Amino acid sequence: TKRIALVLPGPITDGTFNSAANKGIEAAKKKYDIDVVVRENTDFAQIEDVLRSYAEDGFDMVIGHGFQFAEPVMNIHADYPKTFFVVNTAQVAAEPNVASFDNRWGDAGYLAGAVAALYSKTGKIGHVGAIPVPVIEQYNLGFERGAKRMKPETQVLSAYVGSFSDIARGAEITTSQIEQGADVVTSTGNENVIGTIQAAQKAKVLAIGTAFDSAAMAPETIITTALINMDVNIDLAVGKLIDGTLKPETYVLGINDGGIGLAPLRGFESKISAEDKARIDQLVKDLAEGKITDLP
Amino acid sequence: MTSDPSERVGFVALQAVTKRFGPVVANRSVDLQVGAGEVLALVGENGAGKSTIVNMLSGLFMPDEGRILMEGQPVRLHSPSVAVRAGIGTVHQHYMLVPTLTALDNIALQQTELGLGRLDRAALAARVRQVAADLGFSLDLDSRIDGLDVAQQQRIEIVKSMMHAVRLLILDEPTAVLGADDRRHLFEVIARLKGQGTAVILITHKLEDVFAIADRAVILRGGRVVAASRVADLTAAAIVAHMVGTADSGKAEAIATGSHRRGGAPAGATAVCRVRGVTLRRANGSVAVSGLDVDLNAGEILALAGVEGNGQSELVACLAGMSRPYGGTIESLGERSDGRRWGAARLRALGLRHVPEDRRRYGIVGPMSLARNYLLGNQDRPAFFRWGLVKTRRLRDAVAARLAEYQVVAPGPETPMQNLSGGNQQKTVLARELGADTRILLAAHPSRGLDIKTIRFVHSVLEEARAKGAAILLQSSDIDEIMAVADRVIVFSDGRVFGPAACDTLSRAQLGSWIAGHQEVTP
Amino acid sequence: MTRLNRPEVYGIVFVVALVVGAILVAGANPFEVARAAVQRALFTRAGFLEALLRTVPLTIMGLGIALSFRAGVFNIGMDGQLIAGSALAVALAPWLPGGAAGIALFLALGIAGGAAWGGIAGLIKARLGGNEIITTIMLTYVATQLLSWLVRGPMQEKMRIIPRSDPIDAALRLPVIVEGTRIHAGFLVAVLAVVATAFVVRRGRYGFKLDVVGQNASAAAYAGMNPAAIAGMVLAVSGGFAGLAGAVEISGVYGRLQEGFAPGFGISAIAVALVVRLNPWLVPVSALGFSLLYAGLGSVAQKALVPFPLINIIEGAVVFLFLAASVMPARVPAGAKSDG
Amino acid sequence: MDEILFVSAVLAAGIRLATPIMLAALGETLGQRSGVINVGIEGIMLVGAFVAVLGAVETGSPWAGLALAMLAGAAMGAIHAYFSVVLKAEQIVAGIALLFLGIGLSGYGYRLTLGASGTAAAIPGFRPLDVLGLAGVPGIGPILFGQQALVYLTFAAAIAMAWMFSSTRLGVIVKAVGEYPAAAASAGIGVDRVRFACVSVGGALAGAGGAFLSIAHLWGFVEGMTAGRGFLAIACVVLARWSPLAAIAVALLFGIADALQIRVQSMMPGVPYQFFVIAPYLVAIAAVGIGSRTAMPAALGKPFRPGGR
Ligand SMILES: Nc1ncnc2c1ncn2[C@@H]1O[C@H](COP(=O)(O)OP(=O)(O)OP(=O)(O)O)[C@@H](O)[C@H]1O
Ligand SMILES: Nc1ncnc2c1ncn2[C@@H]1O[C@H](COP(=O)(O)OP(=O)(O)OP(=O)(O)O)[C@@H](O)[C@H]1O
Ligand SMILES: [Mg+2]
Ligand SMILES: [Mg+2]
Repeated sequence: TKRIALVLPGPITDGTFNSAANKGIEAAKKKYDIDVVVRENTDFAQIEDVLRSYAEDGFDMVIGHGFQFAEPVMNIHADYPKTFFVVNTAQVAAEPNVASFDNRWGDAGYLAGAVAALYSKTGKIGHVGAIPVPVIEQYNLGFERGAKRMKPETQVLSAYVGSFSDIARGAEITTSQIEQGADVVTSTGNENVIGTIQAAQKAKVLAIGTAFDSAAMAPETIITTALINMDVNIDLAVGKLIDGTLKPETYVLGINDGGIGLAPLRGFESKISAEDKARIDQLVKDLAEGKITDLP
Repeated sequence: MTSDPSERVGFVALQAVTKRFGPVVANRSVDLQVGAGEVLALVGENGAGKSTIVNMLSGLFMPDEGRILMEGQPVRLHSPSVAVRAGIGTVHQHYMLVPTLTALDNIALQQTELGLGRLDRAALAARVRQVAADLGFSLDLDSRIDGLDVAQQQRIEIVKSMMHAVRLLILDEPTAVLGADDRRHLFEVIARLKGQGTAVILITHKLEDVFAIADRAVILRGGRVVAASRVADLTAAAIVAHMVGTADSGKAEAIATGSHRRGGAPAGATAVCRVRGVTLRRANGSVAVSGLDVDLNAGEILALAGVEGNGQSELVACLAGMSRPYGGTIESLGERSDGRRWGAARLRALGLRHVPEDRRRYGIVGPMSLARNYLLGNQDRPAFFRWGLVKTRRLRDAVAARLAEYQVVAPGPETPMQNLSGGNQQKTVLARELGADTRILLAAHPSRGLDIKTIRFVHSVLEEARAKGAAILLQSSDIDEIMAVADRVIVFSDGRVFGPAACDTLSRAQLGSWIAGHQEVTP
Repeated sequence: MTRLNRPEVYGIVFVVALVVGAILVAGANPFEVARAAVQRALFTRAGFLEALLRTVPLTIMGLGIALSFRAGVFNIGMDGQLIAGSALAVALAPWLPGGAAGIALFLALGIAGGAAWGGIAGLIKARLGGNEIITTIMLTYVATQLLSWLVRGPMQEKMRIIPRSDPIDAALRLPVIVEGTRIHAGFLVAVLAVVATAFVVRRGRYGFKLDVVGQNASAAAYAGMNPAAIAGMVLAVSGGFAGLAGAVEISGVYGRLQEGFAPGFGISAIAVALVVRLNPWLVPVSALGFSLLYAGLGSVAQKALVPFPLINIIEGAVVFLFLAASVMPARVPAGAKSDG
Repeated sequence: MDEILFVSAVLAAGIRLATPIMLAALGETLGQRSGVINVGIEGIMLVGAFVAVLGAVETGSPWAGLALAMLAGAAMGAIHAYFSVVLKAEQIVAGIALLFLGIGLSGYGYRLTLGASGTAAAIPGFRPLDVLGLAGVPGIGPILFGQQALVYLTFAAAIAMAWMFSSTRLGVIVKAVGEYPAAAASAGIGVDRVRFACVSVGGALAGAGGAFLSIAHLWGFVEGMTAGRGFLAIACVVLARWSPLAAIAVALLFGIADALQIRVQSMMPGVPYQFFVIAPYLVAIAAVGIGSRTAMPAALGKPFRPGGR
């Protein structure tokens, strides 16, 4: 039995970032013979102590979920050679026991932007980020490029909440983008994402989910979701640990690894022309084949 | 209580009441009673336990031992509302009025029968005016309390306590803050109440109050009743003898009458403080005094008299460096009021001392020890500090010596100031401010709240300071005190200034009419 | 007094029942939870060292709170002052010499930055009478956002990937003083700060002035002090303590500027100082107590013995228990004593 | 964009953003006027937000959710009152403890109930009203006629509280208790009882503030969703100098400044967004600077001990 600790910066109920990691570990629990502990709401100041205490407790693998875990892991990993440290959504690696997993957030944003541009009637689309952490900035960039690829004249609005959890302000920022003419919106972060979806729902405009397939939350509103399968990272990391193939390197998961993806357009296929629908399918294919050159 | 000659059955009675505060026994097996239509004076030295009795009767404290009877029935006055409902009205010396509310709202506070809902202020005001008229008062009900002078506040307190059928009215040192007119007026009210069958307990340090209005007197010493007698059977000397516990009737006589020594105002006196064309404004912006010219001379006591609220407080605060005059200039100890360095700290460094009018507000820090209170105003004096740190032992020794000199009743320099009785707090302030190196002393009501023996002592200290060349400004509303110790007097009355005049040449009647605002003696 | 119907007892019973009930609902064993917390905090080296490490900033900040609260000035914004001090120190770090002098200057810059940030509120209070509760809360929000900008803008590391600054020079790092731990020389800084503050508060002229202003501002004016200036100044002083704590954390622990490295310390510091009634000698004890609490709760979280929010409940409950315990000795038979 | 529509949108959004702060600030005003500071209203708001959602889902009625949220808020207020009024413990520390307790209780409660299922339950939340059918009028329609019922109730509550302070004996009592409790006590008023009641009712209002967030402005609960609004409410109370109507105005100012920065932010993508986020806070600091000395209740934060002065 391997013992695995998953260290999260937020609560597992946030509906996005942290929930995703929790979902991944739950999935892994069912597949493998592992003992799992999930530590929530880890403040920056506590990270190092938390990592150390799991390592000292003899955990086989400690997963830090978020780029902020990278540095503390690098600081301490040498002291605990028996523990494998994995940083999720970051790109660091070190011999012998640090690996990282990341998703191609930019690609996800690219897909979202492309879809949004095609569904927009006003030619204006919006992205509401929580705080510009690296992955969110990547997504933001991809969103703009993807949109321009489909319709170069598309106007992309972008704004930040200043908080991962301020759902009310997230909703208001979204509302303001809608007032400015945006008719397809998306957002990244934690709880604030829920605010965006609700605002879109109330204003009866369209939204694109991120990370989780969130169609069920607002089936009339959510066209599709730019999937960022952070749960896959975790599942993968655990699997590699169990079969001994985990190496101290960075795994960046794109569409072909199931790291990102585009959820089905449930019920929304009919809202665009067959031609546009085909462009989306083609885009996904191009992405998988590595034919797109302006990815962030 | 066998020494009580009164045959009346007490309306309210304390039986063998003892109250302790930790090691301090504030009241020790006290027996006393007061009958309907009777005025009982409660006298005793500072810390004798008078206020403690008041507090028990008004429901603030419960006795530790003994019991309180009303009409012969034991009662438990465990909260102020119970006392109010029982018909006991109290005018505490420190008025229980909310400064930021209007007079009317302060009265409404106590009117439980009005419920919690909409306050019909017009109806209440009519009722209040009725009560006030019965007492012979006219009141300003719509002003905030913090804009009223003490006499007005006292009237509001009395009216407030009379809004319900009051059968016992307690007044704790009501005359300490009143001028002569207001005092006379208060006594008329008490007489009227007495005529209506109200029992009254009056606490006072002024023996003339006892003789003017009381039927009986109970004298406390060290928490015990040492005498209870009809006033008609007492003399001032006898009261003092009981109070201070001396058998020496000559000494008691001396304390009771005081001695008149005047020695200041040497010819060609040097002015240490010159006030020129000074205009003063009250906190609310109105002009209190304008164009004042006066000198404070070394070796002289200048009395500042007048009904409260005529600018005396503003002048003292200004002379103390706590503010600058609105117009004109002051030159004091070489500093000018329009100079950059003008301020309390600088003047204190130059030898100014100040006994403040409102002791609780300015003079003390209640929770701090007596020793630290002694540092107040002395915080920049090198004597008590080394490298910014207090020389603790030196301070403690100095304070212990001063407290002994002033006979402050306190366990020691580490006692919190707020544990002292009011009079002893005042003594502590005096001990602090009346130092040897004083060049100007601003003494605002220095004897307020003090027992008669201590007042004599304070007067002698003032005279000593004068002899050493201090210039003393004595703010007082007590004509006797002024006549007893001051060399010159200046009177503020309704924006006008009378004097300064030498006390030798001034009659009491003339002084009284100045205070009342008349130039000439009214026949 | 050993009567059991005292109100404190009801309070304690209520709080304990709440927590135990919540733990039982979660299907966990309250004793196991308690054991996990106590064991890690008190009986494991790592747990105790972790607590000790956190004690350093909490002590320094608690002292700053003690000073300002003694003067009746409610500095709620230490978190912002800490950020300002840290940011200033890190921003100017490249120009500092190495070695002891450099470290001293680094810490001094932390103090200066914190003092300046607190001083804004101080100036508004002294000059305009503006209430410090508002200004310090607001300035904290402002500092937080400015930090967010700094680590993504002008002060971001050279790679420009992660929102944080480049590390400060190794020569500016506080040395570890206990081999094999992370206990660094900031510990000595804290000890020094305690001694100095305690002397100032208990015996110093400045401490006396603060007390007078806090307990009776009118008396302070009467005595020749300038209460407004003193109140304004103490905001800068306590801001300096916050800045010092920030600089010590960076120089001693993190080595660079980033977001969220002292989460909620400003609020914790208030509790730390108030629980011991603003007595500087006891501030480190209280800070250690709170740090042990965090370490213990951290262990409960680490073991995931209960759902996470339950840990917040326990945290609140323990603070309530501290409080109930702190009022117990103060309560004596009614009327026997006033506030003294 | 058309200026009128822009202004109208900003104002409407400002009101939405301000309402939870207004409610919490009203509650805090009541408590502070009686002499008790409660820095834990953030925790109360969270509990209110959670209970409102739970109540609405369980009963199917947002009004029931609101009522339950207010009840829960009152209970939280009572805990604070017990420690700070009855036990006379440090009010600020008790508030901090209450904050943690509220964060924990709301999060834990959520996980035990609605959060357990993992999927969002359908929440019967409040919808904006259409008063007199005028909500659609361009410009003023959305502001005056198209708000949530709770918004109108909030203004009504503020007016009622202002009336209570100015015109009722209850108001006189509360002010006296916060200003000079010894005087109130000697007038026969149970100081501690009044304070207990004010803090509890204040808690109920803060609970309603939380409910607005979770069942009116948004539909749903997430942990920590108040995001510092409780602390803003405290700042509003102080800035408004303890007047309920001014507290409403100040909270509104905050909300409008926030709504404005949100909009300007996406218009000026070149400027770092943080500079916009701080705008409302800078407004508040400037307002403090302009506003002069405070009118703080003299006994604020000081426990009342009868007999001691
Ligand atoms: N609440 C209290 N706690 C402790 N000691 C007290 C308290 N109230 C009074 N005392 C002490 O009891 C004694 C009597 O005080 P009391 O206030 O009754 O004196 P008093 O006769 O009113 O004096 P004064 O003329 O100075 O006002 C004093 O020694 C005082 O210090
Ligand atoms: N040791 C003490 N601890 C707490 N409170 C005390 C102590 N001693 C006195 N007090 C309180 O302070 C009051 C001071 O009594 P004081 O005699 O000053 O009242 P007063 O006669 O109305 O005022 P004053 O004579 O000062 O003008 C006491 O009545 C008591 O309530
Ligand atoms: Mg007395
Ligand atoms: Mg007295």
